[in-house]
Amino acid sequence: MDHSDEQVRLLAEDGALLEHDTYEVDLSEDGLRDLYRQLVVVRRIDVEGNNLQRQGQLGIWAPCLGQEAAQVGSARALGPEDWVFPSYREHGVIYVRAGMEVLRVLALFRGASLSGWDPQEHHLGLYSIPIGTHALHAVGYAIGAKWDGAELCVAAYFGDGATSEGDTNEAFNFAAVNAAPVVFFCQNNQWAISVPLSKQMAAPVYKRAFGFGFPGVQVDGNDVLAVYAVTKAAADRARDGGGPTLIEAITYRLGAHTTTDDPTRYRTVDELDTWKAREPIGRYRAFLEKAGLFSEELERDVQAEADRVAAEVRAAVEHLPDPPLSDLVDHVYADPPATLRSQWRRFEEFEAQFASEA
Amino acid sequence: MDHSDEQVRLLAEDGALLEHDTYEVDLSEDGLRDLYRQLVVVRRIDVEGNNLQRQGQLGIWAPCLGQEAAQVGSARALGPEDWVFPSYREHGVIYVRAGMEVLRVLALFRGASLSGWDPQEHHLGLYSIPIGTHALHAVGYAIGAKWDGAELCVAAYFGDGATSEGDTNEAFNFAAVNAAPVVFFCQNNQWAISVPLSKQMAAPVYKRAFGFGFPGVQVDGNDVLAVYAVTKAAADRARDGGGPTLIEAITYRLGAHTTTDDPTRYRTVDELDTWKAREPIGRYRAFLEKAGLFSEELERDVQAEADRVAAEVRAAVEHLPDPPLSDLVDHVYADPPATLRSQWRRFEEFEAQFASEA
Amino acid sequence: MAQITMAKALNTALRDAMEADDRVVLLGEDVGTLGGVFRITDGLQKDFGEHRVMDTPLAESGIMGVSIGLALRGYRPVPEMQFDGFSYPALDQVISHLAKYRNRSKGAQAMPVVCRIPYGGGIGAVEHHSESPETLYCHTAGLKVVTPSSAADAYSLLRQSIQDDDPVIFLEPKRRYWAKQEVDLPVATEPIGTAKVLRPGDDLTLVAYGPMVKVALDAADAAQEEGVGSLEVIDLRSLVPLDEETLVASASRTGRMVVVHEAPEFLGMGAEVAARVTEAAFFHLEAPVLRCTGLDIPYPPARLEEAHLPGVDRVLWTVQRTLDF
Amino acid sequence: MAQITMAKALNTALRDAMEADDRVVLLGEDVGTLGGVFRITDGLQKDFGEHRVMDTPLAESGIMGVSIGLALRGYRPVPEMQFDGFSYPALDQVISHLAKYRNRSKGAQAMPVVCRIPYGGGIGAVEHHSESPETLYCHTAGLKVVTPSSAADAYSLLRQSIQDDDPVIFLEPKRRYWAKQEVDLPVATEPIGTAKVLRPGDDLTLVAYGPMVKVALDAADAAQEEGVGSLEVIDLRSLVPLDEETLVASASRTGRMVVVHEAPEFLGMGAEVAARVTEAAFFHLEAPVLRCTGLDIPYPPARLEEAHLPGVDRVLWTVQRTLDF
Ligand SMILES: Cc1ncc(C[n+]2csc(CCOP(=O)(O)OP(=O)(O)O)c2C)c(N)n1
Ligand SMILES: Cc1ncc(C[n+]2csc(CCOP(=O)(O)OP(=O)(O)O)c2C)c(N)n1
Ligand SMILES: [Mg+2]
Ligand SMILES: [Mg+2]
Repeated sequence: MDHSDEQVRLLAEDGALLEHDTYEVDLSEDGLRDLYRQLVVVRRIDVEGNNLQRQGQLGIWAPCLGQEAAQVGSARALGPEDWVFPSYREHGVIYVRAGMEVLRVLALFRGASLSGWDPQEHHLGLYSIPIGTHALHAVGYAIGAKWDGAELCVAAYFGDGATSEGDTNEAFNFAAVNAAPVVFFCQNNQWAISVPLSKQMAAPVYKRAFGFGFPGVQVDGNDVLAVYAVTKAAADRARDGGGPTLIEAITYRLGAHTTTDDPTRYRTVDELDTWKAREPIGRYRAFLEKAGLFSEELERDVQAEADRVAAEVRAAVEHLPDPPLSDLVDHVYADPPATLRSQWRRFEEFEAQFASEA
Repeated sequence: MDHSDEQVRLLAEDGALLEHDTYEVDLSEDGLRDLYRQLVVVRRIDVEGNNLQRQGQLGIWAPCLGQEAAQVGSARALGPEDWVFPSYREHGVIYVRAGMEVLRVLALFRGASLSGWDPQEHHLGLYSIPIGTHALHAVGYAIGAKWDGAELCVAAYFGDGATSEGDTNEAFNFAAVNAAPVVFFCQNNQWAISVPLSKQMAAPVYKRAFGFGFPGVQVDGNDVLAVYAVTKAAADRARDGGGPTLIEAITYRLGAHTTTDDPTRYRTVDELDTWKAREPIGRYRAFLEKAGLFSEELERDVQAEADRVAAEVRAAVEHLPDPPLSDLVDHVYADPPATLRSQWRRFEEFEAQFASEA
Repeated sequence: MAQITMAKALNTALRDAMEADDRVVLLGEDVGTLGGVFRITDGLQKDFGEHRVMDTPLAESGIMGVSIGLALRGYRPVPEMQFDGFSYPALDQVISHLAKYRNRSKGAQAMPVVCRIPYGGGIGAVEHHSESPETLYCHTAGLKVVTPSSAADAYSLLRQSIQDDDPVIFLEPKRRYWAKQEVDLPVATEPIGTAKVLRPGDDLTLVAYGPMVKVALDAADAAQEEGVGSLEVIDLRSLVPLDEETLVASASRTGRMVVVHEAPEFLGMGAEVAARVTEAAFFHLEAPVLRCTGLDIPYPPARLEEAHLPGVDRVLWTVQRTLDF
Repeated sequence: MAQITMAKALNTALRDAMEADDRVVLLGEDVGTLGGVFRITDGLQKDFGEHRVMDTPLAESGIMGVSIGLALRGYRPVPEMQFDGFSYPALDQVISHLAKYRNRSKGAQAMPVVCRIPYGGGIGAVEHHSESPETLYCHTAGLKVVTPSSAADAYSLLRQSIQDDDPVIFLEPKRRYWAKQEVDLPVATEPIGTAKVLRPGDDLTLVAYGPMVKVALDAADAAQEEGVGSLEVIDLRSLVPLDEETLVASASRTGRMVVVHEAPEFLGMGAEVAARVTEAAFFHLEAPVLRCTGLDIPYPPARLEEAHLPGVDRVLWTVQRTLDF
């Protein structure tokens, strides 16, 4: 289910800029160049994640390869006052919003934490693995923000498979009834692990919104400018009291579902090749070239930055100490039950033996 | 949200027959008269339920007053081979499908059973109180029937409030993806206890279907002929492999949510009066008169039948014995755990004292 | 002193909490205009407005998930599950997020959500309206589980729960909503985590909570009159944190204990109390800790619930079994 | 005899059950083309077709609700919940319908649904992939809860579960999927409801199930070598029905018992076993039944799971505490 007919596009596959009567890009030349930098860096971080997993530094990694435009384009359209509720593959979104805080994500995949950041710091909900559940957190936050008269919107990121969960649909309805300032951003990467779109749904994702009473729009998720423009419009609408929008970004997971997955069991090389040809960074670079915004110098700087970030990621992960045993209990309650305290004292007695032995 | 513009109607409010380019009625004159009988009898059963509750013979009653056309019209459109998965207010549907088996429903509201019938006997799922949940049972049954090549459809009955539950939406999606032979029949009676439509949803119910990839239709739920025609078309479509349909029957709960509810706390007398004027039986009787199908004799027979049924219901309920203590454990497992057996033996020891005392 | 029902005490606690802190909001099915099917939120929407008391769509997982989002925004949401049997659709949000969010943020993010659930049977209701789901919540680390047995505790424990930075499952014994007690509100009773000896005794300790406290007290009175013995009655008040100290002290003194609850016996609270008390008071026990509970069956039809639920007679019978041990 | 992994035994059991009865169908996320994330359904869709092995949309409540509908149609559905932590969205369907349907129909309608759930930790997974939810199911009357610890039992118990007319929650200890055992399939082991004494002993009884059985056996060996004592090891095999008789007989003989499980201690299976065994064997016990379990915390990050989970050392330490009592 590609529906290219219905998709908003600002860049042709060859990178040529297209006219669109509703959407346009308001980025400066520097902004356009910076978008390229972010795309390249995000891809490099992702590659690094795969490498670190292969070397046993991470327990698992969920690659976002191929989805960089959907993530960078949408995240760029949000302001610092806005909130993001990510799923578990939004490394690109995290990098754009919080820079090297993306290291927290690597710590999570290393098995050293369960997210471990303060959501209030970068207005960033914790990574959420139970599919669909966090869309409701986004709506709840948005309803509260609206009550407070805050000028912000809340973006909820989820995948095509997530649209099947009851929670996601309850979130659509709560947002619609409350005209909550939410941007539902669905990265339709064609697969939910091994389950293709055709077994997941019988209508394109964006149409789901109409049935709940708010607008849905389908965008070429590998066209970073279109994603940016469509997200910006939805975010502005939300901040202005226009209520929720559902954005379906048509993209493709070029990598495995996670490093434990073997996609060759369920998808064809042909399909993969078709989508490799559509990968977003090459197309954007072609646009920059056509627009005269590209230069060897830019490429050098961007690659240097990518190398720097990759090295930082690698060093940080390799030197990440294991969490202290006290992390087991210290954060469960603000005020832990006496039974947990005594259970912990007993556990420490047990651990003490080895200390003494050592 | 009335959307009278969008509703399928075959009877004007004054009972005049209307032309419709898609839907027509295929009932014989006797069939049309019998429909009147069923409407009147169902209303009488419902009145009896209220009375019996007031007299302490039932613990509670959920009146279907005002929804007789939606229930009788839709149930009449289904064949004996079709299946019905009711909620807790479908007394009219039960009567049309299973006649005096409706007594089981009264036993349930008396507190003597938890439904207590064999679903296979009348192709009738058990009454289901947890909102939305049984829509999935209907879809599961329908998928299985389709695998078996059975020529039947499955009707799931639920209310406007039920459309907000995740389960209902998951049911829509499972039915759509499997092109399951399901008729989702939503009685939109404008209220979910005290919650009005405006707080329940932001778009008319029938449009929800489009977002899942199947047809939705809105019908005047107080027009028994339109409900019959629309349901029959959806059922035929389902049996012919056309997949699911969502029917939104616009009606109104003229009574309390249940006998424990006080609607004056949340709705106005004006609103009630408006809908009283639209109640379905008077309109249908006016149609019969205009069509020359009505006679004093018919009225006499129908009222006599209603009296007979009412008397039978009253007698049956008043003489319903309390269930034996053994009902507590006899049906929990086909093969009960030893721990439950021994728990029960101990319970019997305890009970035995009183036997001996007596 | 005024005669006040538990329902009125809960209603007043919500009102006082909302006046004290305008980040306290109520949400749920029919909590607004109607004031809740049990009228616990009666009059609050009228006085505090539509967003402080929000009638939501019919979706429990949605209600819980939205409450979590509101907590992230800095609110102190008090969602209501209309009945025990309808709290199950929210379990994933409760187990996967509500109970874990603080821990997942390494303590940075509080989750001050109080989930109110009318629970338990004995009111002649139809199916799904009389369940006792406390085990599901008590086994879920990260939650507190509180249940009052009197109007005074209902007021004080609900106020404490709303002030607590940890998520609280607040179980309201619906069959006691209309029971009256002499009390002037506001009232402050013992903190969450302390059980209360409601009646001192020497021969055996009866442990109960919520709806069964009255039954335990009546049984203790009957035991006294009938010369069965002198029973001590402990009201747990909060199941998590569980006041092990008070339980162990009492069992060590009386040497005998019976735990009473409506929930099924198998993995009901009685199992945890018995295991803990036996470990801590092993050499003081003259008999095993016995359990007098609902049967291990789905909640039965109303006409059979009296037999299913522990009553004074069955409690006394179990007490006698313990004394005869 | 062949060396067979538990995963292979489960796969073979499903295949044999589907060949024996064409009303047996599998459904769940990724169970078809992929053969499940753990390959338990590997090759079955290819051989039995798309409807006997159905890849469903991503919705656990839907998977369970549809399974109930299929059972009403006369099928024997075997839904899979991809991981323990993702079984929670289906809890309402399980508690409100799956467990109750037979009872609500006065015994007329069977519910032969087997819900397969890979459970437990120790595999270094990310959050929500290592939970032990057995208490939630064991406390729900109307369900059976079965969990194998070996390839032979995995095969036999799964075949038995699929033939059972009652709904079964089939918990697969995922960390044991790749453990091999000498066994020829098909194999028939003891019926559901019987626990098994895997190792006879005189001084203390170790009770375990699923993933902890291996740990218990290793601890018993170590205890022997280190001269701590002779430990009897019992594998529960099914939690509901619980084989109280075998437990009580063993505890009465050894006089001491330790229950081991990954799930949190508070209202974990250890509580029920301790309460029951203490009641039935009170005068034979020389020490209270102690529990060696996961901590009362949300499942920790992988780098800390080893400390959270009972290992041989912590089991032996608890054994010593019991012996010293
Ligand atoms: C409630 C729940 N069920 C199952 C899973 C296991 N699981 C993890 S990712 C995934 C597929 C998600 O697909 P999609 O929503 O399209 O997101 P994508 O992985 O493609 O980005 C599944 C089934 C889960 N994490 N949560
Ligand atoms: C899961 C669940 N939540 C809450 C309830 C309590 N409840 C019973 S009926 C009802 C309103 C249902 O409204 P609607 O779906 O429109 O059906 P109606 O009663 O109007 O026929 C509610 C909230 C329930 N039965 N199940
Ligand atoms: Mg996807
Ligand atoms: Mg309604």
